[in-house]
Amino acid sequence: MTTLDYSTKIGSKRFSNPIFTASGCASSGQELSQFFPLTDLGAIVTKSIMTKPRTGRNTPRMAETPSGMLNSIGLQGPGIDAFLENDIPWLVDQKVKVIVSIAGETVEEYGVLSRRLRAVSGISAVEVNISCPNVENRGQVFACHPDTSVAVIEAVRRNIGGELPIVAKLSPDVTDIVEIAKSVVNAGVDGLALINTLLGMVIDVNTMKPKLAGKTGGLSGPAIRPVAVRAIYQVHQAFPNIPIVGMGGVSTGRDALELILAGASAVSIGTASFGNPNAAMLVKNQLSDLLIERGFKDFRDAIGFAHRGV
Amino acid sequence: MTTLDYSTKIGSKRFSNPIFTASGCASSGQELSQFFPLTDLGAIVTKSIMTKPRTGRNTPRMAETPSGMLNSIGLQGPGIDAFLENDIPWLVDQKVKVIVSIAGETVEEYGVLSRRLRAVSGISAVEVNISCPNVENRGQVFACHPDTSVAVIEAVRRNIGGELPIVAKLSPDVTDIVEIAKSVVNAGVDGLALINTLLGMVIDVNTMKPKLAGKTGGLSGPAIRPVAVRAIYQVHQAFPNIPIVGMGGVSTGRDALELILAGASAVSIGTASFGNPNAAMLVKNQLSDLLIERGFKDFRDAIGFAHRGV
Amino acid sequence: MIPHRINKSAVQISAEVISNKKFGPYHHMVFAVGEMAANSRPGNFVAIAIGDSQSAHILRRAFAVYRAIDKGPMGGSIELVIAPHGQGSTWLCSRTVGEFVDLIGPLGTAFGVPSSNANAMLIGGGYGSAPLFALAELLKNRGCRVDMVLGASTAAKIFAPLEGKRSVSSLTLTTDDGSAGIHGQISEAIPRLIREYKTEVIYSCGPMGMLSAIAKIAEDFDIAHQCSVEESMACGIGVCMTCVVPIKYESGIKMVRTCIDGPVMDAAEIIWDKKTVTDLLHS
Amino acid sequence: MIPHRINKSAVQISAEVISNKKFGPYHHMVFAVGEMAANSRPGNFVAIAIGDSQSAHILRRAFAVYRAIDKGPMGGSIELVIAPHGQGSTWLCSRTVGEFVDLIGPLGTAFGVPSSNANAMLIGGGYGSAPLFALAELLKNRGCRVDMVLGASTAAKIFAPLEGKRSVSSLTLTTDDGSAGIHGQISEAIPRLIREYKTEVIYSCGPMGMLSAIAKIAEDFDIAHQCSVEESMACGIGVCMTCVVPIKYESGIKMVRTCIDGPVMDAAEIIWDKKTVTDLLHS
Ligand SMILES: Cc1cc2nc3c(=O)[nH]c(=O)nc-3n(C[C@H](O)[C@H](O)[C@H](O)COP(=O)(O)OP(=O)(O)OC[C@H]3O[C@@H](n4cnc5c(N)ncnc54)[C@H](O)[C@@H]3O)c2cc1C
Ligand SMILES: Cc1cc2nc3c(=O)[nH]c(=O)nc-3n(C[C@H](O)[C@H](O)[C@H](O)COP(=O)(O)OP(=O)(O)OC[C@H]3O[C@@H](n4cnc5c(N)ncnc54)[C@H](O)[C@@H]3O)c2cc1C
Ligand SMILES: Cc1cc2nc3c(=O)[nH]c(=O)nc-3n(C[C@H](O)[C@H](O)[C@H](O)COP(=O)(O)O)c2cc1C
Ligand SMILES: Cc1cc2nc3c(=O)[nH]c(=O)nc-3n(C[C@H](O)[C@H](O)[C@H](O)COP(=O)(O)O)c2cc1C
Ligand code: FES
Ligand code: FES
Repeated sequence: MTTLDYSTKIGSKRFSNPIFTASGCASSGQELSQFFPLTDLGAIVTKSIMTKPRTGRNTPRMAETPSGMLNSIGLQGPGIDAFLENDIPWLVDQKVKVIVSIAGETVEEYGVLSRRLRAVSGISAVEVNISCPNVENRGQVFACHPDTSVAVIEAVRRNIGGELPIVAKLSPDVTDIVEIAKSVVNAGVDGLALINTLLGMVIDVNTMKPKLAGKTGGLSGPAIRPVAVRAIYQVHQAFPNIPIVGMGGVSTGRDALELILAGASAVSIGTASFGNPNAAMLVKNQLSDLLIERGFKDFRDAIGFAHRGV
Repeated sequence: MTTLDYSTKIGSKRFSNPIFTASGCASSGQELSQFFPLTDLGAIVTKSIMTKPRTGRNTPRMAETPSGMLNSIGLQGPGIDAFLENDIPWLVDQKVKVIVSIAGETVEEYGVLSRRLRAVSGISAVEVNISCPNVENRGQVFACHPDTSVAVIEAVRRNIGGELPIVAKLSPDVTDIVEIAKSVVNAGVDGLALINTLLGMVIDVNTMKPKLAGKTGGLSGPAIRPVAVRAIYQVHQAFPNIPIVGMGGVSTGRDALELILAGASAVSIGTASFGNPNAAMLVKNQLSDLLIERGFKDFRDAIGFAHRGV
Repeated sequence: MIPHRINKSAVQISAEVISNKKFGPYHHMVFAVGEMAANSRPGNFVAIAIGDSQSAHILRRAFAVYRAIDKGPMGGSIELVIAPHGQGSTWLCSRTVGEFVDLIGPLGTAFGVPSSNANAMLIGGGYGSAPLFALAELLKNRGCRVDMVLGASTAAKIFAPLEGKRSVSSLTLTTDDGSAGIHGQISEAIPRLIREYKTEVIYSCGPMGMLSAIAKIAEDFDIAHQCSVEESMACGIGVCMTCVVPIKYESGIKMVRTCIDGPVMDAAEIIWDKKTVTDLLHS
Repeated sequence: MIPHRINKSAVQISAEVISNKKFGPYHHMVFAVGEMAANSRPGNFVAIAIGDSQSAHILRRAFAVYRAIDKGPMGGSIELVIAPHGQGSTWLCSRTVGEFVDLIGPLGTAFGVPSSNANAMLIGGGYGSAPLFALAELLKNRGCRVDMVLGASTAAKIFAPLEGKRSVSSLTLTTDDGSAGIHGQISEAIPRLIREYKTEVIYSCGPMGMLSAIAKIAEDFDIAHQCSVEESMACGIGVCMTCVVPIKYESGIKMVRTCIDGPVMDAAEIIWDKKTVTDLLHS
């Protein structure tokens, strides 16, 4: 049997395999544990957590679109206290690798969240969601501008201390994603997560109004994969040494391989888990077969391979 | 029988119905004339023409994606001389309404093209393509920045003279499309065309290289419709009096209605014509049925209806 | 820490269509599901993938279980009643016997059964009546009186199969157009029937508007009311947070997932008024 | 102004599958197409939509016409030979008799027939042999000598039905693995065969690499060579400009659409060398 070293690294942390769940698409983990052992994941990325409990947006919160969907959850969540009390201990207890995603309305809120995470053991990284489109005011999407992105990352760095890797999650809805990536790389992130959803809208032609209560929503699923591949390719070309957690429309091993060849060091499964709760395991198994077929012995040799030529 | 006033206006020009072809998706018209009479279209928007003949990019130039496709034609075309000699007279002869799309590498080239169009009779509008992603250097996408967008539109206005409506075609790949729209509206355009393709990439997992010879390409088709609806909605909200030619993933009457409710005064059919040469006629007939079903007597009452409430 | 396992008996299987019959405007479909049937309780639902792997539809559709038969001649089976409405349900209704669909179930909460016998009223709108027949049987076996009220816009849209009526003490029909039973909206008839049958607990399933109207009545009469709600669901298993309904929580509001904390919920907890919800969300 | 109408006999129809048989690794499929068959010439292709209206595949796939029968018992019919390769062709190969597909045809250019009779060599690679059998019949009826050379990676992949062989004067097989006929790539055998059969004109259809190798040989021997090329096509009707091949034009290069100016083209006009093309594009 051919063996494959399937492990990957983000900053100082090692993961047994590169298949993660995407933030907001696996809730806090327990829901999926009926379908497969969570320890088989490279890591679970938790739903973006804020300081206070948050109700989120009104319904309808979703609309199916061709090969994709819109969501406008609006960062519903229990707040950092309940999260650290209930969700984290359960995951740590199960020996699941955890990446905590955080979101704030202000730079200060990111700082507060980072300080709270500082003392928590059992966490492998923090993903800083500066790109959620489901906020009342798009001016609040920090990842739209280099200066606001940097402000958040610096607040996180100052407060989180230690060597917990910081991953900045970026939005594809910008004129130049490399410029934004550059700003946060210079601010010292250990990795990037690409891509968050695209801002979209569906109008119900019967009611003749936007279908979502929040009007706009985030577009995800296979429809956006070409945008994800492009963003990852561009950013990896500019910063070949910065690990990228790739995501956007991955539902098979082929799709994951595409993102990896473009430059991703790990791949998160988002919307695909809605259609198939076992999607992450399917992707993990198919990807390992494809890598072995192509003669890779170490997963990491495949990262960014499309840039290098055969 | 219920009657519907199906006509629409862009600037000073009236069109018998709001269904157009999208630039680059109907070549110069003759190819489609075998399938339906071109005079049944509201207008044909020609493939973006440049001053000189242009070879375009190497092949492969396309890749199918989930509910969409990438193309990287690279503005292949005969150049303005041959275009004005062969294509325009044929269309005018057939009594087809023509909107000429122009593209340039420099601001001056747009000026030169506008001067050439000035004297041509039988044209209903000029669509200024400042958003083609298939250029060697993305810095050349004028619609990425307000100042470059304005420079092009001013060059066109200065040179085109008369009352030919000017429509600026914008890219969705920007941080704030309303800002770009604002700049060209202030520069005096009569209409906006939304949206051009999104920059994307597909990697062939067998060759492990980008599938397109030009590496990146433009993403079109149903996959991008939610992005088109959102862009049209945002821009119509900001500028309710500027006519919008909407496009992006329309393949049925339902889809066209969605863009119209968001704020489009006309709808261009692009990629759908590749899958179905009769797509424009299908959309035209289905849309008129849907409008009548909903009690509209004048097509123009439906434009932007989603903003107004029932 | 959370005491019970979420989705605890849910499994994903490839289920064979063993019957597909038109029943008025609905399709009655039977699927071979093996052991899954034994774990299905009245109120549970299943989530079915639409189209093949090349389909542009990436999300499942939820369907309430009409009947689950543990040990039939074909092994365990689950029956659904489907209204061909949009693209997903129309695709499902055109599956023929012998084809397979990707199905996850059983999912969600089940109707709670009263500890002592009580007079129960089961109210169903349109295909919403489907899950009520198995519940009726269960309640009757527990010694409850079961009065069933089924409504729809028109007679053809009332789903009430002959064998389903066996377990009920009374059956009242209502139609908006008067084509069968009482003329009018189902909720209009309810107060009188509650008095007549001395109803002590209400179970309901149908469109949100109907559930909301019944909730109001149940509150007025101060009787318990379990309803099965229907919100747009992207995942059906609790991971996406799209399917929420607002419930009363401390001095405010909380959004709970109808796929794991529902579809069967205590109607008294739900905030039915849209305006109240909007106000609370923006306060 | 352009003299001839583009796509002049093309129609879009819903075509019934009237036969679908496995033939080695290929599927031989027959479609009822009515009058379309009468307009189809050897070399033409058809474009077929993949999946239903809910499919994530939005583009058609092109297939060379293997045979077109004008007046059969089922009216006009068109036959294709399909290799189930990716998702589109695999979907098509799994259509069963009685199903309908959305088909546009006939499209593209046809093989040109020499004005006087000549010794013709027909060279096919893999399923590329399909359109050559109808051409062979046509040429034979015109009094030409027809030598056919078919190659593939392995014996099973040579498409050469018995009845197809009727019209040829000689048939040579080649396989890369030596499992049938001459061992080696098809192009290796060609020079010797050209001399042997005194070939005056070559017709070819197959992978681009094979066509390119044959083009080189035809140039060396200075004989005419018509080839049917295969580029990725998004529309098949000339509106998208994706399907181009580079041809010599004045001192440079021009991209022509293989869907309307091809698939059958004069091999001598095409610039086969990738590097030359890249250099010309960037000069
Ligand atoms: C718990 C539950 C039980 C259900 N039980 C049944 C049943 O027994 N029989 C039956 O016919 N249908 C039932 N439905 C509705 C069913 O899931 C589909 O929503 C319905 O068939 C329409 O889907 P479509 O693809 O045909 O329509 P489309 O309009 O194409 O659906 C588009 C999208 O909108 C969502 N959607 C639209 N309307 C609704 C709605 N009212 N509720 C939920 N999602 C919606 C769908 O999930 C889908 O993603 C149930 C729904 C839920 C949540
Ligand atoms: C003029 C012409 C004639 C053809 N004749 C035949 C025939 O007789 N029998 C047959 O089996 N196939 C034929 N093909 C190839 C066929 O059109 C499909 O490309 C092939 O079946 C693969 O499609 P797929 O969906 O299975 O594969 P996928 O890999 O899923 O195709 C994905 C996309 O790539 C494009 N693509 C990939 N490879 C090619 C290629 N080599 N050529 C063109 N497009 C490609 C497809 O159009 C499609 O859009 C022909 C193609 C052309 C252009
Ligand atoms: C329902 C839903 C909720 C999401 N919530 C979050 C979130 O809380 N934080 C975040 O960073 N991204 C969130 N995302 C974005 C995903 O993590 C991911 O970036 C995106 O969906 C693209 O990947 P996909 O196509 O695989 O879903 C959410 C996406 C969906 C569909
Ligand atoms: C093959 C192809 C070529 C195109 N060429 C042009 C062009 O020359 N000029 C232009 O403004 N837009 C061009 N476009 C963009 C379309 O006009 C349209 O804006 C886009 O495809 C979105 O619409 P759709 O989804 O209906 O195709 C092209 C699109 C495609 C697919
Ligand atoms: S449907 Fe996804 S959480 Fe309920
Ligand atoms: S395939 Fe579209 S132009 Fe040839």
